[in-house]
Amino acid sequence: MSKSVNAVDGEAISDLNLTTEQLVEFYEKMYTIQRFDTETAKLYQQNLIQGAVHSYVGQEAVAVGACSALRQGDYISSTHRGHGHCLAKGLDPKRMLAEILGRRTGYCKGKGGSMHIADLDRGILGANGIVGGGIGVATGAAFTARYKKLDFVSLCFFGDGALHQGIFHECADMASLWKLPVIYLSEYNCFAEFTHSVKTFPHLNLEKRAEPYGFPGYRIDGNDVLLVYKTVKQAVDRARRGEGPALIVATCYRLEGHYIGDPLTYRTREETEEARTKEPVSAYRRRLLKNEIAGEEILWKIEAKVQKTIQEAIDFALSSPEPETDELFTDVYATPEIQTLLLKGKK
Amino acid sequence: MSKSVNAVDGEAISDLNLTTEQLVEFYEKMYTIQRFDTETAKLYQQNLIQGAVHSYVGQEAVAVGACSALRQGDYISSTHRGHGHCLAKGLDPKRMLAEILGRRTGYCKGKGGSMHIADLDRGILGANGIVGGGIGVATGAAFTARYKKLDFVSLCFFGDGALHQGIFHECADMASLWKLPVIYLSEYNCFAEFTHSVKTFPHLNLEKRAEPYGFPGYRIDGNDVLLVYKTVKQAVDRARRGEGPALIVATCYRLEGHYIGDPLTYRTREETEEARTKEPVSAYRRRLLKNEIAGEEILWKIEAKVQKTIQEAIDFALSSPEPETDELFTDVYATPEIQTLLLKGKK
Amino acid sequence: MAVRELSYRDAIKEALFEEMRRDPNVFCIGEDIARFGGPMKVTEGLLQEFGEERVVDTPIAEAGFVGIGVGAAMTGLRPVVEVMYNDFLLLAMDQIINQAAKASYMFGGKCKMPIVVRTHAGAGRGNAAQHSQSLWMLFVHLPGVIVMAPSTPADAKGLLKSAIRADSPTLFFENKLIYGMKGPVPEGEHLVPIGKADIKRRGKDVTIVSTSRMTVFALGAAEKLAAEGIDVEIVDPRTLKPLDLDTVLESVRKTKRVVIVDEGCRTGGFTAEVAARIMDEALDYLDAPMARVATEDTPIPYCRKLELEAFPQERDIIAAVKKLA
Amino acid sequence: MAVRELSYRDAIKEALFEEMRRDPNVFCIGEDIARFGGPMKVTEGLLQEFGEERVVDTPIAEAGFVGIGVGAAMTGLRPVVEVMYNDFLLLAMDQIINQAAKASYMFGGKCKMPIVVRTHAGAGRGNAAQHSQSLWMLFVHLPGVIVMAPSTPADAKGLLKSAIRADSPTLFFENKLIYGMKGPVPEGEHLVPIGKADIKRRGKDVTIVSTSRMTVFALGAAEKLAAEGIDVEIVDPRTLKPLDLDTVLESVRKTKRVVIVDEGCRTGGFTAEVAARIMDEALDYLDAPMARVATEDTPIPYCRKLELEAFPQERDIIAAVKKLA
Ligand SMILES: Cc1ncc(C[n+]2csc(CCOP(=O)(O)OP(=O)(O)O)c2C)c(N)n1
Ligand SMILES: Cc1ncc(C[n+]2csc(CCOP(=O)(O)OP(=O)(O)O)c2C)c(N)n1
Ligand SMILES: [Mg+2]
Ligand SMILES: [Mg+2]
Repeated sequence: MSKSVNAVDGEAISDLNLTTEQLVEFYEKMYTIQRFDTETAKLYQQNLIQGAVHSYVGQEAVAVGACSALRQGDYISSTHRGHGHCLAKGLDPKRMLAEILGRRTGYCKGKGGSMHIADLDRGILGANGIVGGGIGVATGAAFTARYKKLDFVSLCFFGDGALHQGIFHECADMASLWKLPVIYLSEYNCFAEFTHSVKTFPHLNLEKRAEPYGFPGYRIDGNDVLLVYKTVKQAVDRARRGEGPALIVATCYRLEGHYIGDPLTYRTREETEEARTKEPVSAYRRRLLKNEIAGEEILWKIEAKVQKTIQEAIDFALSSPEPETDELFTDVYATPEIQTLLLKGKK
Repeated sequence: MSKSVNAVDGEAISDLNLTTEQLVEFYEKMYTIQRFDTETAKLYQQNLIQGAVHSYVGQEAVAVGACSALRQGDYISSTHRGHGHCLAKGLDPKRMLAEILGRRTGYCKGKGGSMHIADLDRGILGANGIVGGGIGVATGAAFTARYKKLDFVSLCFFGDGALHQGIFHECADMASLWKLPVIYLSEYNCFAEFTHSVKTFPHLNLEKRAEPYGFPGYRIDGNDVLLVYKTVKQAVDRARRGEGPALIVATCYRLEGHYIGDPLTYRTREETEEARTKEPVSAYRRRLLKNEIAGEEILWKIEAKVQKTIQEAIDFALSSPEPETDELFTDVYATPEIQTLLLKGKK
Repeated sequence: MAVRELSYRDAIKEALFEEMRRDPNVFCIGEDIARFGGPMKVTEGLLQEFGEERVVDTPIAEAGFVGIGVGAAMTGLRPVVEVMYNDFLLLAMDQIINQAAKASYMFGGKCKMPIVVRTHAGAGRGNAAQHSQSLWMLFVHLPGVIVMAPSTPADAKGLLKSAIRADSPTLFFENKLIYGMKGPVPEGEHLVPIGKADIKRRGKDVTIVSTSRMTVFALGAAEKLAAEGIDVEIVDPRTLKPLDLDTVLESVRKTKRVVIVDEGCRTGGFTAEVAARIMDEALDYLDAPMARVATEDTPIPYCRKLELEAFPQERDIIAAVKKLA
Repeated sequence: MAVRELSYRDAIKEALFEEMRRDPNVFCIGEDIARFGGPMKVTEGLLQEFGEERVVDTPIAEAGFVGIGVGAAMTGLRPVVEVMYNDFLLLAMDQIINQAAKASYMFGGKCKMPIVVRTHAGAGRGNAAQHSQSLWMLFVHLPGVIVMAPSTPADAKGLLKSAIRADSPTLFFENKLIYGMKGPVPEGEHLVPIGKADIKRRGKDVTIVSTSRMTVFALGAAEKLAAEGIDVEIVDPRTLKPLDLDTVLESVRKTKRVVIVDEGCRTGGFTAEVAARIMDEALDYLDAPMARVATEDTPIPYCRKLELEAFPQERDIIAAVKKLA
């Protein structure tokens, strides 16, 4: 893994054609995600959030590296562990947190919650509560790109666990057959729920899962935001050129539990501490400093700004109203006449 | 493909450790299947069979080569195109044809028909009307073998079309993880229904579909019964030793339509005639003669015997009774008390 | 408008042609639908006119291509997905129920999902247990989808066009036994509104509520019953969800007797739902107990003799009506 | 027999321990069930006693591991498959309906299929639309499976043991909100027969037919109603298929009033089926229209305020009973 990190360290960074602003922005985004999910966890522990919340802490480099390689008009599909993806793709922490708190001002009017944040205008085809649930959706979006001869691409985030689902096989097959511009990005975060991922795979050369379909597969260090960026960028460029899909398996570590409140009985503190030494946000911070891309002062400023943004989001969310009771019955059908018939049946 | 044929021709045949009787029996079985499905087609055209019948003609070498490498206690799961598999595994043509004609004397009392012939006592876990439907079943049977520490294996027949189904991916993954003694045998017969198979795969190195799971994949000439035997035998031996699954893709050609009555508008006569030159039953007959394993006389005798068997099966089936009307309600539940409750509800 | 005779198959095909001509975002996808023209020949000729970008043959991967349809629908296309037999919908249930049906709601109404899944149901062709079910109740039961089961060529055409234009997912159930059946279909633009029942025959003695092919049987039964002096009214909901209960109730209030006929299994089936709704709203109007004619609670057997016992036949409808009248 | 208090969770766990000890062919398989002891901790301790051959963690592949269960059941094992949330059954529908449920019938009765699929249903925990459904009607509707939805620890234990011993596939629906709920469970061998309803409370004024957690709510409602002088009888079918209609009818004939309560969606739901059956058999006994209390026909919303409006609460049962009594 460390080999890969080196690949875009030092002077190699300049090969990425990123401006200093962009490189610093990566940090801001990663830090935002970290703060967002850390604060969300606190709100959860204060019993302000119902259901389950899955923290993205530890995986920030993947979302930020990947989404930074996308354009505004590109699509992503996300997962139950989706806050990082959504923030990296440009969602507003205010409306995200409002959604997580079940408020009307949330992205889904409080009807979706943490596992279903979506914003089609920003190219977010939804977080998804079904493991592998976003794979069909993202592949379908790529189908639309090809159909309409538009050059957007679609990036499909999913966990290592989702690689087991049959829908991956079915969609990868067709995506390759039709050369759809979709990138399958699997985050190997070492766990599926409470089980070490290593126990569920016959072997760990997971990039080989692209072999049957004849498109490229890469396994990379998902703690290295620049490597993620570079690899995704290549895959995206290739997809945009009409050369079809790619699979990228980004190795990282889920620093928090499966969900907030997870007793973590199944892993040792040592294991987690060892992983924490590779924690991507602070690692990238050190790299920025070391490579003199940004100084402490700039980073402090950013950090303060982010803290403020998150605090504002918390305030916004907590002060937002809940939906009205009768909103239970709206939005079941996007077709207005059906909605009317349905509501009629209600009376 | 022809290269593979040579691989077990001439002296190589002796390496297979098969007796002359066995080698001749292969022919008898292949010829039986060919005759069975040819006569079944005629019965269908005489409107004596309802539903759909899928002819195995052209693929006889696969079923016979594969099932000959199995023991009595091994399991197979089959497909909609399953007559050949069932005959090769030892089913009685009489009761098979009775089933196909919907008679009480059939393997399933006439309730299953052509697509659902099963006989657990002979290790046949059922033909299956769902493409890929036998994959879970066969993998589960292999699970039982490992669980009970018995050394039977399970062989899963399916078409090339079924390779696309997600269930293949999911089961192959677990079969490899748990080193289950299952052999996935995909018959690449050039078609899925009315579509040339080549149009549905991103590339045709289908043996690579084993790569993600880390077990061996082979692509072989499925017209060569001895090569099929040899390859399956190796895979079976390996599986019996506890070394896990294998994928075998056997290339052949579906000489008849998808079902009897298929207008065959989607392929040219030339294409079929070209394929017919490699027709496995007569090819094997020629090989037996050429290698002086059997003379014309012996083969004629066998052919006459088979014709008689098939005629007897036809007579048996046609003269068998249909089920009684009230048998509609039996067998829904294998648990007798539930069956009783259900029947009670009927009155 | 002028009217001509079309088969059920050709009526559906015409709907596809018209909608694909009207809207470049409409496309068809499924197994064997393009080059071969569809296993039931419903999509024949589409490839020639619209090309393989818009008429797409798929590998055998129902969950996958329905899922791709879901994603395409979310991003502006209007997929018409063919799932060959409705029994194979069971491979794509997560896509239909957990993804397509819930997206609009989960995403707070900001997601359109204009996907139509065409499929066929029905027993009677000797296809046995895995190819003969009538599975619409799975979708009638669960929120977020529209469910259609037309019984005539005109309804099939008009409903399919409405389904394609709707922004919610629609399950469109054809019946495999009536593809060749002919009936009048108006020329030109013909749309049947979603959620509107149709009175297939006016009568005063008994109401039959029937769906899909059972309406064909009900019409046959009505002819024979008429000869015996029983004047039957037939209400076909056409859209099973949302259900046009008003039209059903109006008829029931008039005739005061009702037989509900459906090819789904009896337990938890459409006949139970309609009976329960009539009971909720119009029980007092009834002069006789409601009768329900449905498929027996067994898998569909292969052997024809048993198969014809398993699902409702014209004779069963006649018997049920006579018991009431 | 002696009786002690066990939680719903522990009662189920005890059934698993006992059956695995009794029969070496019984094994458990599912996601996170072995090392972690199950996401709901139902399988905790099984791995330690029975080892990883008999307590099997799977990858996330519902269709695959249910399918493996089907094949294992056909070849002599008795799998107890855990599908974490019942919403994920939708990924394994083909295996359950087209394979497991039909095998006995299609194969002419020569195939046993002793597979139990354990899962949990229910809203009320803020898990939103893809983790809160109550999907039993999909299985009640289709032939070939047994469907259970126990409401008490004792029933959960006794039914699960019967399910494991049955030779037909069983869908066993737990409820996520009552795992911690305690109740008396007899010591020693305790079996609840399949297809036998239980009267959870005797009363004379109104019958409540309720399932799963709704029985818990019904019991709460009954207490409050009693204080107001309304004496409610509660019939819990426990097995939803086959349904013990006799016990339901007997109660209804006595009280002459019935409220049916179920957490599945209203349309095409269990309440419609029970209402239709009562209507078929005992309509004349009723002194008031039947009332049905069910989940609204919407996906389950995330926000608690809306969620609690979506599925039946104790107050809804009370209101329905009062309207009748
Ligand atoms: C189809 C399905 N099966 C099971 C679950 C329960 N579940 C939620 S998250 C999860 C683990 C997912 O692991 P992975 O894909 O690696 O994602 P991660 O949580 O590690 O981000 C499981 C099993 C689910 N939501 N959907
Ligand atoms: C799940 C499912 N989808 C579609 C079908 C319809 N169907 C029956 S056979 C067939 C083609 C199967 O092709 P292949 O697997 O190559 O088998 P072959 O017919 O060539 O033996 C299809 C699509 C089916 N039976 N099951
Ligand atoms: Mg993971
Ligand atoms: Mg084929």
